[in-house]
Amino acid sequence: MNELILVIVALPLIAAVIASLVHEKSAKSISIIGSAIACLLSILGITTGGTIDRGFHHVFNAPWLPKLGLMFSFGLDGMSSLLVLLTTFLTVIAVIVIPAPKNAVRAYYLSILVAGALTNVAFASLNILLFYIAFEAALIPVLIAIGMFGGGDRSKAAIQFFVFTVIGSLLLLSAIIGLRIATGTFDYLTLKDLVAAGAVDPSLLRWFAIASFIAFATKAAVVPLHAWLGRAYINTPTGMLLLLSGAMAKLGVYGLIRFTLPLGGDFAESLVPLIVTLGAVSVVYGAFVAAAQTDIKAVIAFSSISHMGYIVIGAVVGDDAARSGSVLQMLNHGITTGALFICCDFISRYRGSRQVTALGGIWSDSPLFSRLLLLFTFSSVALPLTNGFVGEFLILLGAFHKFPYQTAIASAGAIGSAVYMLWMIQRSIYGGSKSDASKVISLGVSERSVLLALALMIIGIGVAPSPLLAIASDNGHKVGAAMQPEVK
Amino acid sequence: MSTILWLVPLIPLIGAIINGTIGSKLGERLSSGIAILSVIGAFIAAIAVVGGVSSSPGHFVESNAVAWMSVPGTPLSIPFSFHVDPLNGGMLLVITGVGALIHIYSASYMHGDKGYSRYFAYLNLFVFFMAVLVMAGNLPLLFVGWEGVGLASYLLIGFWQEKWSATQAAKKAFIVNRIGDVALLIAMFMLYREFKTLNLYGDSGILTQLTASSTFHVETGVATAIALLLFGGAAGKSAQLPLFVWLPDAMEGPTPVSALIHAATMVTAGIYLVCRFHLLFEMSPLAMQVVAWTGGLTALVAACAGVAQWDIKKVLAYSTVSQLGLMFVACGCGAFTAAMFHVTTHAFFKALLFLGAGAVIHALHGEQDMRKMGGLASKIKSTHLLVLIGTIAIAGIPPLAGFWSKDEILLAAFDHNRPVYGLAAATSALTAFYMWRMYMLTFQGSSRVDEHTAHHLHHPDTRIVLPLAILGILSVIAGFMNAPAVGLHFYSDWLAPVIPSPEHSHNSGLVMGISVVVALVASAMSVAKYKSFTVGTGAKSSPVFAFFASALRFDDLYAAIVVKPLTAAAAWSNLSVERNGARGLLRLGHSSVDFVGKSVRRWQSGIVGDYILSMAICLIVIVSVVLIAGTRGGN
Amino acid sequence: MSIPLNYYIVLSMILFSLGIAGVTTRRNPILIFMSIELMLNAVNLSLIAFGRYLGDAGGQMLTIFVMAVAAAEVSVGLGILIAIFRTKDNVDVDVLNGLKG
Amino acid sequence: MNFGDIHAAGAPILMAVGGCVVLLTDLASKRSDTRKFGTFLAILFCIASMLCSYTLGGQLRTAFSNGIAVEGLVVTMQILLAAIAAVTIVASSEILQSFHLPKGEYRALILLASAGAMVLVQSLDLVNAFVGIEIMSVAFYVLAGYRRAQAASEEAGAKYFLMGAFVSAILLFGIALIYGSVGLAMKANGLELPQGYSFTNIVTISKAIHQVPGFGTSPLFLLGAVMLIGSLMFKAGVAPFHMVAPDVYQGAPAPIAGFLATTSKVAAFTILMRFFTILAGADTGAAINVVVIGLALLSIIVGNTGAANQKSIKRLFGYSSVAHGGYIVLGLLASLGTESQAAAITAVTFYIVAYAITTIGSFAVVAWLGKDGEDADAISAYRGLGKRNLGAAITLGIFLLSLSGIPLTVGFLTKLGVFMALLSAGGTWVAVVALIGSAIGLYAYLRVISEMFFVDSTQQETSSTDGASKLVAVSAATLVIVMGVFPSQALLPSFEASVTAPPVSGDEVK
Repeated sequence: MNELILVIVALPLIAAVIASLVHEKSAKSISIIGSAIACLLSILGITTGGTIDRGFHHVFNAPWLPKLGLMFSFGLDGMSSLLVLLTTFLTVIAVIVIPAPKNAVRAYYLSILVAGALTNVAFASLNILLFYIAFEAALIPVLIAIGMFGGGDRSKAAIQFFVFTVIGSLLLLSAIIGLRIATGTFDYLTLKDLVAAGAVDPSLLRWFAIASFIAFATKAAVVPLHAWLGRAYINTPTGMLLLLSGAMAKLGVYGLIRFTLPLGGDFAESLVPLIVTLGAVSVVYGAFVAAAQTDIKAVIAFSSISHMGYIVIGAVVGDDAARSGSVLQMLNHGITTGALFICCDFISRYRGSRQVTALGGIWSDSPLFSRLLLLFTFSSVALPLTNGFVGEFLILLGAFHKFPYQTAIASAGAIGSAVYMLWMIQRSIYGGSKSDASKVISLGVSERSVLLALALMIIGIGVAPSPLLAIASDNGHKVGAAMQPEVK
Repeated sequence: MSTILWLVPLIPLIGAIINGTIGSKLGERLSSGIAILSVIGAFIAAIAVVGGVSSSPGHFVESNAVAWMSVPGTPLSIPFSFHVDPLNGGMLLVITGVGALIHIYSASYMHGDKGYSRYFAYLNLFVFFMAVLVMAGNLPLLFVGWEGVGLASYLLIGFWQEKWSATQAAKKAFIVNRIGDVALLIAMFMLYREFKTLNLYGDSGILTQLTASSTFHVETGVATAIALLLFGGAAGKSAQLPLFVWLPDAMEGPTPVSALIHAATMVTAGIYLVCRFHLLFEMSPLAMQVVAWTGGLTALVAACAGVAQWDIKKVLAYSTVSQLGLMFVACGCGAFTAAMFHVTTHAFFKALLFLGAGAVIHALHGEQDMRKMGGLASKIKSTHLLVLIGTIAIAGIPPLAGFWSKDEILLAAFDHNRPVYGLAAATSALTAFYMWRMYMLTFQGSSRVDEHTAHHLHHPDTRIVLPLAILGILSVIAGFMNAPAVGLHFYSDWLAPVIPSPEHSHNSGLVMGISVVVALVASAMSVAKYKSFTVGTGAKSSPVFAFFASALRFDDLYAAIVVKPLTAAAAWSNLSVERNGARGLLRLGHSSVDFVGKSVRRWQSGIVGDYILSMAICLIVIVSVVLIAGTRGGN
Repeated sequence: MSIPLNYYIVLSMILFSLGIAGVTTRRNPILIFMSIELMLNAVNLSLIAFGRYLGDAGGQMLTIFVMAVAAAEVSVGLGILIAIFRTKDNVDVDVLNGLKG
Repeated sequence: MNFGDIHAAGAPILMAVGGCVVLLTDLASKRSDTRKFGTFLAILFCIASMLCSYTLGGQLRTAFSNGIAVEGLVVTMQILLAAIAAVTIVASSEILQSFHLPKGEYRALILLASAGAMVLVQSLDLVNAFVGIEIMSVAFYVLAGYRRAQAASEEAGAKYFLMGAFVSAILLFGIALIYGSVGLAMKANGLELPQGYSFTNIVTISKAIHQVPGFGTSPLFLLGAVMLIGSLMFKAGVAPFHMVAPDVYQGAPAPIAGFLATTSKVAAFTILMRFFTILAGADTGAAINVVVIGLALLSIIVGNTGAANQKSIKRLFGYSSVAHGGYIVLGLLASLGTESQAAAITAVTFYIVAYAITTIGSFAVVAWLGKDGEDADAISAYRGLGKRNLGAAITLGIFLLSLSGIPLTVGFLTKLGVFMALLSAGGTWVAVVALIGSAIGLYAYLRVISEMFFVDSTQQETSSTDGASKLVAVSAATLVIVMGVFPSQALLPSFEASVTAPPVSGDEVK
């Protein structure tokens, strides 16, 4: 049925509204129900149902502002259905695992559910103005979450994050309007055909390529535009951070694949070497900065810059295997980094501090938790048979034959990730057990089941990624065999 | 037959899962029982597979391919597929066989340790990954095994995780291995670019394309690059010169772990990889030279370090590095069969020596410093006898295994690369010297054991002595698998379908003579020197001795040229680039907005006169601009 | 027509700029008022001149409007200014600088 | 003077009559508490005026010998002005109570000012415009200084008066020069006055511009036109004539400041729109266009940077009104250039309406949070408001987000409209500067939001005394969101109908 996406988006919003009206106690359960149903439905989204239109299924159209050309037009292809599933999945986990701050329980769940719903709208929209509106409106709940529930200097973090990202997206807005004026429509599919047919003047496409690259690179925290990430991630409450780092950062890369390359015309192709180089730099830079952190949340935050570097390389390099690997890696990064941030939250809650110097002895105190954390660490370090390896391997393999040097630098980043992750694990888990009872990390049933579910997904994708890769390969880029290494 | 192939890795995996999840509830007997049985099961399956290999016409057994990574719309599809041929068949037997013995040994050695079942889970996991590495039908699956064993060694080295030094050594091991792994990864990409596939065997496999090199020409430059990268990966895993620093520190782990991983199996993976790609290495003489020289230098450096160690396990660790160096010398000189034969024999006597040392340490309640041992021969007779056999074997004294395999390596070096032969000969002399030094210090001479431990010496039980005995027997008879001088070349025939057996060299008699003389002389010198050793006199604290003791100060070298600059770069990038650079950008934006804002606010002075004055001035300016532009524009 | 039109225009412009100068330099509100009145009258002059020259009643009609409006404006303005300067001793427009920045 | 003319000018007449009636009833009734009745009466007149202008419908009609022209645009603006007056009267009923100020005069002044604005909006003849401006301005001077006891309000009133008087003199001089130059040019070229139009009528001016060669660039006309535009820019609060906005809005009591900001902008921009349409055709248009775009960009930069780290929130809104004035002018100029003039003017009208609602709402929140006679001006007073008075914080937050143009608020659609107009008119570099300006503005508004929500404070719970302004603020906020999400349903159709015919241009006049 075509209204699937509408239901997936609307359910969390309705749950949010009800949760904000009802008593605090039941706010959590309502939010869980709402987001869980949405998550199950988004699994349905992966199957190609409903009306099919030029590679997109579950296509749904409804007028919003016809005069302006703004339509509610949704459609899913393999890539966006996976990302919608990831977003709803992270929303459910964020609501279940992370307890809401005492004084504003309802506002907390409201911000998470709304952020999740708006990100889904962005992932599923086929109207570039609708995409832009969702892309920017999703920032508001994050801004509120960071500001009201964040850590130390949350107000500075919130402002810098918001202004930096909005400046990027303003450029995107000007480019989108430029396209609208040249072609008279915001509809992505018609635009894509027009650009493919060369009906749009190249200088406008050049401006669209540049502006959209800057906006999406800011969102995906590619090195020169990553300034907001450090302070923002550290100060974001973990629940929202799962969405921010897990789903919203992927909006940037999704944008590159969906909009910048197809609509950017041949100038976007000439941008690719620059983007790949920036990706490689991000990998190395992220590793270096992560190694210098003492706060475990900061280590994981900067490791995301490194991982996003890989994903960006895979996304733009133009090789089918690399792009499918990049889409899968978006999913993996969401799961693995999400799990790491959850563990980080447990550690800081039970041990009272996130500074590595004050931790230690968790291995003997809470065995199950530390073993799971070890698994998540090795997934982040891209150990084979975990999900991290599959994505990274495909990206680097696909990217090598066109950009050997950048790929070599990027794969050297794998050493960096081993250095800072193991260094963090060694100081936070191992060591003498300072086991006084209050500090033992005891996992409740729900927390245990969520972490185990994440662990199972990590191993599952690591061992059997092909079904997901099949879905991920449907990302609107049916590139001719030429791009492949020609098979003799 | 192809289904049995799956059993070899899967049984240890199941054992690992059982021990890993519910192991702690099973109690020591049951959990060690499961672990041992699963490795023995794997050993039996391995024997069946090897039987199948020797009987099958093409000398190989392949499993059906189960899809792993495949991206529709691209030629890329990587399956789980195993392929056993004589080369990895032999290794498989060694891994599962020696592995089983070590499992039995550790059942008693680890008795009473609170992480008992966790230890066996890791050990089984290691055997699983090693089996996958060796039997992998394509490069990514090999890489799975490659990093898997790295993970297992990380977990096992850091097993006693309260000890900071143990977790530090574990981290160091994993990171140094990772450096090698990245080299292997890049080699894989280059191979994929050249051969358009990642499968090793099968009709379009890389190795088959290599054999039919007539149809597929790889310019030497690319071949050299790939070969060197492969060797880089091997150097990381088999602790060769630039990346050997992690092996001595790996002694922090329990002794059976050192025996299994850091002597018999994991460290030999590098040699297996080089032998597997011997066609590629043979294509580029430069690569062969690099391998030979790196092997030779590593052997010599490690041997020198071995001479000056007081910790019994460190001696054996450096000896392993040195022996691996010799194996790479063999590969570098084209004698891949000799290298693989030395791998096999070395696995037996090095495992024996390590387990023997373990028994000694166990007996002395954890004492590892040789200066506090001595005169144990009479007290633990069986261990003493078997360690003696091991020492003779490794010293290269005929007729035991070490002599035959080392002799072939020296022969190959003598034929192909005379200077490297010099290094190898010196190394074998030093080897004999420090092995006898270890034997004398521990078993002979006056007992320096303090009376408390000496009083209730811990006599090893059968589960420790039995594996030692079996390994002792193997160390004795293994040599005759391939003694061409005596007409026995069973091992080279066994490898013939994969690696062509070396041509007969005419000066084998001369080389054999030299190596026997060298071995005997060095042994005699060492025995004489350490017969009556007392702590005060013996320890020549000469600077050379100290220099050797610290492994020729390689650790300090790396600290200076690698670790310090990288940490400085990390601190710099975090401080100046992240704090001042990136966030400085934000502050710059912030302050420029403030600057303009301040001037606007100053313009808003609050005095009406100023307002009216500025309005008048602006009006005049606008009027003049419009008039000039208007009139000029107009006509 | 004895006096050509642009004489009047030039005169009214001169008066107008004198008025502007008066407004900007003076600090006593009353004098500022007078300068504004001067400006208004300068405009009246030019209106009358144009009206007369064009033979159109529009100019005069506007002048009358101007006078009426000026009267209203001044009365209100004086009211406000007196309210302010009742409490302050010296009558100086620059005193009004409470609101700034 | 037939009934048709009166009907055309009905809206301002009703408001003026309303003003007088309110004034008289206040004098007549002795009882001090006539608040309920007086307010009701004023609102009644506003509604009457709204109905009267609504019944005029959308098609073009001129009245009072072509002095005024009523069409879709004018109708919309008159309804908006009446609404603003009504809302201000409602919003300030309680605050006047706490300020102990007479209510009768206040309501009369509001109605009269609004009447003046309506006159200006519908004027076709510059004389009418002058009269309308003066009525409006004089009422504004008194309103600005309405709270005599407080020095700031007094000072605001005085400043507004002095500057207003000066600018009206300049306006007048402009009108005089245009009157003279049009007359001379028509006489010189032998064109006689079109039947029933005066020299100062916009139709005549456009006829002169189009039919007299070289008239567009004659120095006299240019001087007059610049003076006229300059004085209108002052009324609209566009830089460099913006100095009045921050001081007066900070000084005047909050609801009055809201009224001043919106009414003067609505009136000034409507007449500017009419004047620019005739200028657009003439070759003088190029020179004036460049200059006015320069002014617009200046005001965007000045407005947004001035608003950054302000200490007083009313002053912040003052600067933001300067910035938004700049955006409206940009939208205006860009829209006149394009061939789809009607759609572009709809966008600008929508911008003006949206801006009016947001500003009224913002100042209503400031009034709502005021207590014992002081409206909450210092931003530090808003610290931690999220915890103390969540309703007010969210309402103000919505207005700030709308001012910075964040999606799902009406501000986004207006920003979108201006950018579309600009880019379709080819002004890419102008768009980039406008873009940077809106980013700076975002930073300024965000600082206030962060003061309210992200910083915790020790101030105690504030009891909200002012029910009326609370009602106005909340309804304005909901309107901002509703218009942001479903503008077509909310308002646009009424515009559609009203702006069928573009403002009168000289060509169809014989």
